Amino acid sequence: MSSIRIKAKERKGVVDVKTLMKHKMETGLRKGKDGKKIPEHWIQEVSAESGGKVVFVAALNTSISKDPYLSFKFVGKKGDPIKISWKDSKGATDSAETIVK
Amino acid sequence: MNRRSILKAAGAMAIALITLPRMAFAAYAEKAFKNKEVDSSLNELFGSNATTPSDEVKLKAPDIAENGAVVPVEVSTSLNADSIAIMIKENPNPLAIVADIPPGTEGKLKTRVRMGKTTLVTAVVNSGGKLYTASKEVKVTIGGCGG
Amino acid sequence: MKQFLRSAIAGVLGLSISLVAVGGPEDDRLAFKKYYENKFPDTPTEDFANGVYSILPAAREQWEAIEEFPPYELAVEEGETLYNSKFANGKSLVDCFGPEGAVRSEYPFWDKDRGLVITMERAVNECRKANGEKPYGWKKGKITAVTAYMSFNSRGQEVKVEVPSDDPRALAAYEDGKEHFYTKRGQLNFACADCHMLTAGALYRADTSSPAFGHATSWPVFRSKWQSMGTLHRRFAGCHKNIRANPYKAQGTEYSNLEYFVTYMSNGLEFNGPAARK
Amino acid sequence: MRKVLIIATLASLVSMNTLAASNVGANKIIKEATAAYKQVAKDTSYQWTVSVKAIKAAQKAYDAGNFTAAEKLARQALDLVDATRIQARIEAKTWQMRVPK
Repeated sequence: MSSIRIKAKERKGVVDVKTLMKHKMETGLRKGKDGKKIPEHWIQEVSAESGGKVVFVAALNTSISKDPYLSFKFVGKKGDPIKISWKDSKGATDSAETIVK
Repeated sequence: MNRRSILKAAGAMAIALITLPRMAFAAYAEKAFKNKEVDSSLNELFGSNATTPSDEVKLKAPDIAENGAVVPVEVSTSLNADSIAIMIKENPNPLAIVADIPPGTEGKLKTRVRMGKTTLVTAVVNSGGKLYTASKEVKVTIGGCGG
Repeated sequence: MKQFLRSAIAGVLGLSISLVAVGGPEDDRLAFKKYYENKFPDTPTEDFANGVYSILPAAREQWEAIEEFPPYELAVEEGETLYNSKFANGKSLVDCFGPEGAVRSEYPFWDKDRGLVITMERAVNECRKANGEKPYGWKKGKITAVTAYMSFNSRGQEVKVEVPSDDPRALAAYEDGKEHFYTKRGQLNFACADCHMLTAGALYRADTSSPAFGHATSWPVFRSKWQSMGTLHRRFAGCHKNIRANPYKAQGTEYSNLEYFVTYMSNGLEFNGPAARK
Repeated sequence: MRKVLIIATLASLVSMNTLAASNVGANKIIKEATAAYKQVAKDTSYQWTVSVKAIKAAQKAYDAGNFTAAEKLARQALDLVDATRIQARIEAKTWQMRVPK
C-alpha cells in the first residue's frame, strides 16, 4: 500500500487536491524510551504533476506535522491524472497516482 | 534553493518526466531550513528579507491551537504568487514549508504544522521577487487533559 | 464496595418493584440527555456525538480542518486489509462479522450465556482466538485499525444498547458502570461526572471538558495528543491517570461495564466513528 | 580528657542507635504502607497512583541508605492510602447525589 493518499476533485475548472502522506516526521528533538534523542527523519520534498506538467512542489521542514497533509489547487479537469511523490531526508521516495474526479 | 532555482528545477523535472519514469527532486535548501531566525532564513530562501504586510495575503490559523503538534494553517493570496512560505517565529527553525506555485496553480497552500509554544506565524508570498506577508499570533497552551 | 454495590442494586431492584420501573436505565437516560440539552441549548441533540466540538466553535474550526483529510483514514485503510486477510485456517474476520463488518450498533451487548458485557473489540479478538490467531493488543495498533474500518462502515447506525430486563446481572453490570461514572476517584477527587457532566464545558487548565452525552459514539479515535489511534478503554485509562487514580485493565469488568453505561446513555445518537479528537 | 572521650563515645553510640532504629523503623513503615496500599485496593476496588509512587520513592530512599527520607515518604504513602479509604467511604454514600433526576 502506498504511503500517499490523494483526493482530487474538479469544480469549475479548478482541481482541489488534498493529500495525506504517512510518515513519522521525526523532529530530532524527541527522546526515545532509552532517553536518547531519536534522529531526525522527515519528508523534505513533495511534488505533484498532472499530464507531464509539474503543478506543485513543496519543500518541508521537520515542523510539518506527523503524516503531512497538503492541499493546493490547480487548473485542470475531471479525468486528468495526478501523481504525487515525496522524498525524505534518508533519500527514500514514494509516489501514488489517481484520476481527478 | 531560491525562488528561481526551485522553479527551474520544477521545469527541469517536467522535461525529465517525459523520459524518466520516476520524478526527480530539486536540491533541498538545507541552509534556509536549518536557520534559526526568520530574517536570515528568508535571505537564504529568497535572497532578501524585505517584507511588506499585505491585505492580499490571507493567513488562516487558530487563535488558540487545540494541540501544538497539529495546527491547521492555510495561506491564500490574490497576488500572482511564485512561491508561498510559512514561518513560525518561535520554532527552533522558523521555516516550516515553502511551496512553488507554477503558472496554472492557485496561490493557495494548506497544511498542518507543529509549534512548540505561543508564536507569531507569518505567511510569506513571493510575487515577482517581492515578499508580501500576513501574520498572526497563535497561542499554544500546554496542560490540562489534552495538551 | 462490593457489598455496597449489592445493596445499591438491591435498592434499585427494590425501587423498580415497588414504584414500577422508576430509576431504571431508560429513566436514567432521559434525565441524562435532558441535562445536556438544558446545559447546552445551542447544541442540536445529534451534534453531541461530536464531543467537545459540539460546544466549542473555535476548536470546531480546527477539527473541521483536520476532518478534511483525517489521519484516521490511514487506519481505516489498514483495517480494511487486516479485515479481509485470511487467518492461517483460511477464514477471516469476514466469517465472523460479514463482508463489511458494519456491526457497530450491535455492541456493546449483554451476553446472557456468559454473564458479561461484550464490546466490539472483545468480539474481534474472540473471533481471532476462535480461529487460532493471537488476539490484538486492546488499546492501540491493529485493534484500532480493524475497529476503525468496521466503525467507518457502520457510520449512521443508531446507538441502541439494551439492558435485558430478564437478566438481573445485566442491570447489575449497568449499575456498576453507572456507579463508576458518578464516583469520585484519585488524588484529584474527580468523578467522570464532575468533568464531563456537572462542569462539562468548563476549563481545566488549558482544556475544555467535553460532554459525556455522545462520548461513546466515535471510537476508535485518532487523538492529537497520542499522535495515534486508540480505543475507548485507552482513553478511560488516560482519564484515570489524569486524576491520579490507577487505571483498570482494558476490557476488564470495570471498563466494560463503564462502556456499557456510557454507551447506553448515548442511545438514540448515531455511531460516527472513527473520529479525530484533540 | 577521658571524660570527653567517654561522652563522645556515648554520643556516637547513641547516634548509631538512632541510625539503627531509623533503619528498622523506615523498613517497618514501608512494609505497613505497602500492606495498607494493597488492602485499600481490595476494599475499595481502586487506588491512587500517587500512593504507589510514594511507596516506590520510599523504597528507593531506603535502598540508598537515606532512612529519614524513606520514613517520611512511607508516612506520606500511608496518609494517601488513608485518604483513598475516606474518599471511598464518602463516595459510597454520596455518588447517587450526582445522578440527574
